[in-house]
Amino acid sequence: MDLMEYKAKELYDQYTIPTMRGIVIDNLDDLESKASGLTFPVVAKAQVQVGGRGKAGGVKFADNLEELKEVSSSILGMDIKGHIVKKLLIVEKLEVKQEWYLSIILDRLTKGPMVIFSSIGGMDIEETAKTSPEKVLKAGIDPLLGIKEYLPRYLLSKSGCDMVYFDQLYDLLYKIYKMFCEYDCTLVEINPLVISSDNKLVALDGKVTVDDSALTRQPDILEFRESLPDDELILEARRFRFLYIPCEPDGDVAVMSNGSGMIMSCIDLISQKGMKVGAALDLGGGATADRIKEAIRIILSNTKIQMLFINIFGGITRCDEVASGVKLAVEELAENKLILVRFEGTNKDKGMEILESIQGNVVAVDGLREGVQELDARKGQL
Amino acid sequence: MDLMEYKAKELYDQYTIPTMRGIVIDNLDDLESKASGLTFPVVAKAQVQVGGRGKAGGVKFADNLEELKEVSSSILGMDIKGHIVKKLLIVEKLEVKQEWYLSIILDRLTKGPMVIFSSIGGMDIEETAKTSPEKVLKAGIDPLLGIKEYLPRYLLSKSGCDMVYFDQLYDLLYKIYKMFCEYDCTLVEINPLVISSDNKLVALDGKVTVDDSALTRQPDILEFRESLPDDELILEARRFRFLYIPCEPDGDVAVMSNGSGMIMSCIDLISQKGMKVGAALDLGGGATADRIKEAIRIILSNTKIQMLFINIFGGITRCDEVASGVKLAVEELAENKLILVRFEGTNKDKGMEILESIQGNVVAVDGLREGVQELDARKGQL
Amino acid sequence: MSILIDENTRLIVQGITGREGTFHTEQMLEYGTKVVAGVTPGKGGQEVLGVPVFNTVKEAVEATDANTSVIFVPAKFTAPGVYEAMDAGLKLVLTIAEHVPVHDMMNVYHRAKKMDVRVIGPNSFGVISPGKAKAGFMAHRIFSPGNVGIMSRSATNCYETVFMMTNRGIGQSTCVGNGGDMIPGSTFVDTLPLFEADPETKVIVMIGEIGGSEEELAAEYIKKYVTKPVIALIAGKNAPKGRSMGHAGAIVGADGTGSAENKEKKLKEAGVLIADSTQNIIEILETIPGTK
Amino acid sequence: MSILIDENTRLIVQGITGREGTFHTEQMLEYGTKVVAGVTPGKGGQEVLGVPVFNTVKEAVEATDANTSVIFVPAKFTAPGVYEAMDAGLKLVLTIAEHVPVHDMMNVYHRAKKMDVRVIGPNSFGVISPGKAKAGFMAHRIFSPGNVGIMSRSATNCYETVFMMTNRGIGQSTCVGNGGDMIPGSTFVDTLPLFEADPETKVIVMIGEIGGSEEELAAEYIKKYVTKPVIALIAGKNAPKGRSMGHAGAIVGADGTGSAENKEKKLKEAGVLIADSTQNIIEILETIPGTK
Repeated sequence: MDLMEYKAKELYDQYTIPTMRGIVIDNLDDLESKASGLTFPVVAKAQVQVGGRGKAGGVKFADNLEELKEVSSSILGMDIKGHIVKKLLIVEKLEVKQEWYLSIILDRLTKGPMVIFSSIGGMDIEETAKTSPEKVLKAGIDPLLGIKEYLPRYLLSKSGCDMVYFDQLYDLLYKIYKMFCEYDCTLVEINPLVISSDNKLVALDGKVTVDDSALTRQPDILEFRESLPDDELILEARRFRFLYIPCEPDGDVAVMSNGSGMIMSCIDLISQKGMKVGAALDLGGGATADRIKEAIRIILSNTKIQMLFINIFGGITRCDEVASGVKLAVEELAENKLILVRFEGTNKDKGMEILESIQGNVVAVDGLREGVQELDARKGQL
Repeated sequence: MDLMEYKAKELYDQYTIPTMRGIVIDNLDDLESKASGLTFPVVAKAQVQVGGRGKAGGVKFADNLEELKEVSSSILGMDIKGHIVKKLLIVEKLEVKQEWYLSIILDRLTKGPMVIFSSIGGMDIEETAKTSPEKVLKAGIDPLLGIKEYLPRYLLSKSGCDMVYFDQLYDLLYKIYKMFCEYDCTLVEINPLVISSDNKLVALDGKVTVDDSALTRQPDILEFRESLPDDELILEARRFRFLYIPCEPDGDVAVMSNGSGMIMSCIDLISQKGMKVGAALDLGGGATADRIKEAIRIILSNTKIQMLFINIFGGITRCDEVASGVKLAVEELAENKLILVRFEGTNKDKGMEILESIQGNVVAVDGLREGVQELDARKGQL
Repeated sequence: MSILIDENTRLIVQGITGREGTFHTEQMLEYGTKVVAGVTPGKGGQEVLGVPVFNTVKEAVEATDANTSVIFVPAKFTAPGVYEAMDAGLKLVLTIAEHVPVHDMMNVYHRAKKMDVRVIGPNSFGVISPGKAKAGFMAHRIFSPGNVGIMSRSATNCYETVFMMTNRGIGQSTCVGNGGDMIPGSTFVDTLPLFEADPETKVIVMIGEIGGSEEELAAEYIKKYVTKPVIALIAGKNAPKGRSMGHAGAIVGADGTGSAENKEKKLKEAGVLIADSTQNIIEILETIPGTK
Repeated sequence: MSILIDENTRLIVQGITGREGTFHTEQMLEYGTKVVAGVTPGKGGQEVLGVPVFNTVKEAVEATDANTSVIFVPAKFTAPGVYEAMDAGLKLVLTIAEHVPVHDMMNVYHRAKKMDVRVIGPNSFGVISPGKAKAGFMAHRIFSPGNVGIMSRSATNCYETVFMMTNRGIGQSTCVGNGGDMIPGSTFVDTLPLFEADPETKVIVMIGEIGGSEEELAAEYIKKYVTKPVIALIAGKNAPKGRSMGHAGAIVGADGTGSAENKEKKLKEAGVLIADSTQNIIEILETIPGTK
């Protein structure tokens, strides 16, 4: 999961990575007291989990408290691409001599951490890689070895930067790599990494991504995630250990299955027919009747959805359980949306019997492609 | 270098490895005040760098202060195999349920740390390995991985020990391995590792060997070494960065060379002829006249030595420097011991000229085997 | 023959006394797999379904000459379990758990490569050589012996494919679950040489998906070294961009890396037959003579 | 041919701007060795004897296609230097320094094995293939081209042997200084396969000494795989027991492990010809037809 800038800054501070002094506010009442320790000018930055906040007016400067109040009130509550600004990070402005780029990513190709460094910072690194590929240095880190001092030396020397920054860069790399490992990060990015007028390296912005699978051992990141405004259905699904995936905003077909590979296959086949999938739900393991019922309830509470394709395949899945779940859902919800069910597994015949007994818009199909053909045949009929 | 037990105990205490409470004294005046915190009975152990102190009367028990004074005065100053007891370690006596053996060695075969564990402790592990090989467990540690919890589990389980000690053994292994790495040890041995009557693992004796090459980064061990009574000639040689090696106590031939391989070859050839080498000196690199002179002075101050074989071989050694060094030594020392010189290198002719000019018992030989033959021919002539 | 596991496999189940471990041990035994030992710390000396349980993998190996381990423990104990198995000298270790932290697998991956150990998974159903042995939790009834080798990032897509194959009389030499994680212990390029060398395997089916570069690397390898026909499916063409599809590995970068288009392009260039659905895999298989 | 280094060696000198580094670079260049780059942090951009100096090994490799490195830095910087060379992709790294802490070499050894890097030394004179190239500090004038391969734990015993060989008209294919430390990067068993495979090498001379088990392991290997005649000398038969002979590796345990007797016994059983002195090596060499 991606951390917001203010949370990344919190981690940087924890690892004594040099950043600008700053405060976080979520309402204007706090502003004056919290800002009392800051030296103006400052910059106020909207905290949202979406890019392009600058262009949207979410980043503004202030030379004094009055101006700060003004810009803060204009940014807090602002809607940036559908994300409401609930938090504002206010940091002291810095006299900048030069902007670099520095990140550590978990590289899928080498299957290890990789440092990316550029003496051109402040812009999209992908852009720099296209326009000036020789300016983007990449160097793998062997996780069994960690950061050795020849790494920062190589980065500075190869990119023609002044070796005078060696100690600072080594220290910085050491710290962000430590954080990368200890916080189960897949990305720690400092862009720009700036040189201040007094020749100090300072992290002026921070982007951190933490591995979702590791959140159980990262309690403070888990807490941060809980605090985030997220799609209500995602949260609701998470409570049942389902994965709810929003797809096309105007899609009217939903897919439910017990494995992400199968979900992708379903979406592909449905899309091939020109239909649009609006949401998908991965049940994970343990498809009991109760869980099936809850899953159907959650996905159908997306009002755009008109047709639901349930596709469950697994040698140890009991089809009668699945069918009973569908029956429970249809009876409780009393909605007339179309539910197509395809399953393979133990007790398939018994499951089919149960499906046939349901009073509602439920259709049993045999096979994945057959199911999609049926969806295609029925689209627009509701 | 081998640490004495009291120094090993100091390290154990530093790593919170459980040991018995104790004190170290080097004179009887301190005894009463230092012993005031101890609970009797106690055991007093002579601190010497030689085995077999128990049989020699260097380990004694005391039930009260009076007895302690008595045994302390009998042990301090005692001569154990030529080693005078200068320090006494006094520790509280422990009610022992069982004795185990535990060590980490740097194993030359696997070229990594190896744990040795036995449920039979308190005796020579080599002996146990002979009599009950199945009771001695060995398990390598990959230095890139360190101690994992399956290691102590394996040791206990495989040797049929009670798993109730798992946590304590894991903790202990973790600590001694940390010490092994941080103190550049080639051996950390706890024998016996005992189980007290209240089921605690306690290190009752400690043997630690530290890599000589690492002493420059182990200042406290270096300081300990400086404090040791050692052969005067070894210390004197060390000041000039020479290595002085005492060999046969009654040997009358000395060998000096600029490499340990060559020294071993010389000793082998001389021994083949039935002569006995009393000492050897490795000059290391940089054979200047001054250093050669000092080396000759040091080795000839061993009064048993009657003949010195100087054998210097190296393409970049200047033979005239070597010869000048010999000349200086002979003139200054004015001893009439035989000095045989063999060298190969630059300016050999010039060197030979200088050797010929020396007024003294100096003979030049051409070749290693020739030198040894010459020694053989002249033995008993002095 | 077959690859990775067969009648000579002597399997350890790490976590054998757990609910999942016991259940699947029963399944594996029923299938004829030689499960020779189980490992659960603190349960050494017990038996599960007649299989002796040890406190450590090393003891299990010493006592039973086991050569393979399958790890049925929760995600957070998976990496320590793999380390223990590797350190006990095993050269094939299968991991099953979902949601193993990617840093754990990164460290396991690098260590395994350097110790010459093959790790399969995590987030994998395991490996099955139909009619010979299975190590994992796959529903073995749908599999049948034959000459098609399958390797898959997705369990469900593999099941679906195998189900249809078996229904049409086409069997499998070995099915390998590479798993859906971002850093799997083994990827297609690790498995391809085995299938290429296996005389029993005539056709190779590769079930990939969006995200990562495993299919691109496989394409390069196939171009150079693989002489057998290869059929590939890339799932997730229409998955929403930038969103993880549950498989941590199935995510397309903002810059388009890991897209199905690129993968299919590279595979086509390597002479691989592209299937557009699991059913299409079977249709293509039926056009290849000698497939059975 | 020859082993490890030859006219195709493109050598980096780590620590080239130091006193030793510069002196021996001059010697190596004079011998005809292709020293293509030097590395000294902070001295990048300079030149030493016409050789370009870089700040890091990686830059040196990128700029010059170097394939080997020899490290002339003090003991405490030796391990970091090896790590840097390995990480820059070099597969042959020679270390010279004496008194490198044994824990440093232990870590280097394990890492190098796992990265498939050959480390020679420390406490070694390096490697020379007479007439082709030298990497190290050996006095090259005493060497001469020929067909005897030498590997030695001791520099001085090797020099003495080579000196006498050259005087008697017997040359060397390659001489490898394994070094006298307790944990050398490469041991006899690592070098034996290369000599066995080298068509130019007709006879192998192994100069061992007391301590450790390298000679015993070599004996096992020779018995199984080596067809060429091997002559061995074990120095230190009469060295005082339990005392380090300067070579940290040359020490006999209290239990007799590492004794010359055991080594000679094992080597004899493997068909190795035992020399009792350096001069005896030459005497034996002269009995082997075709030695030159």
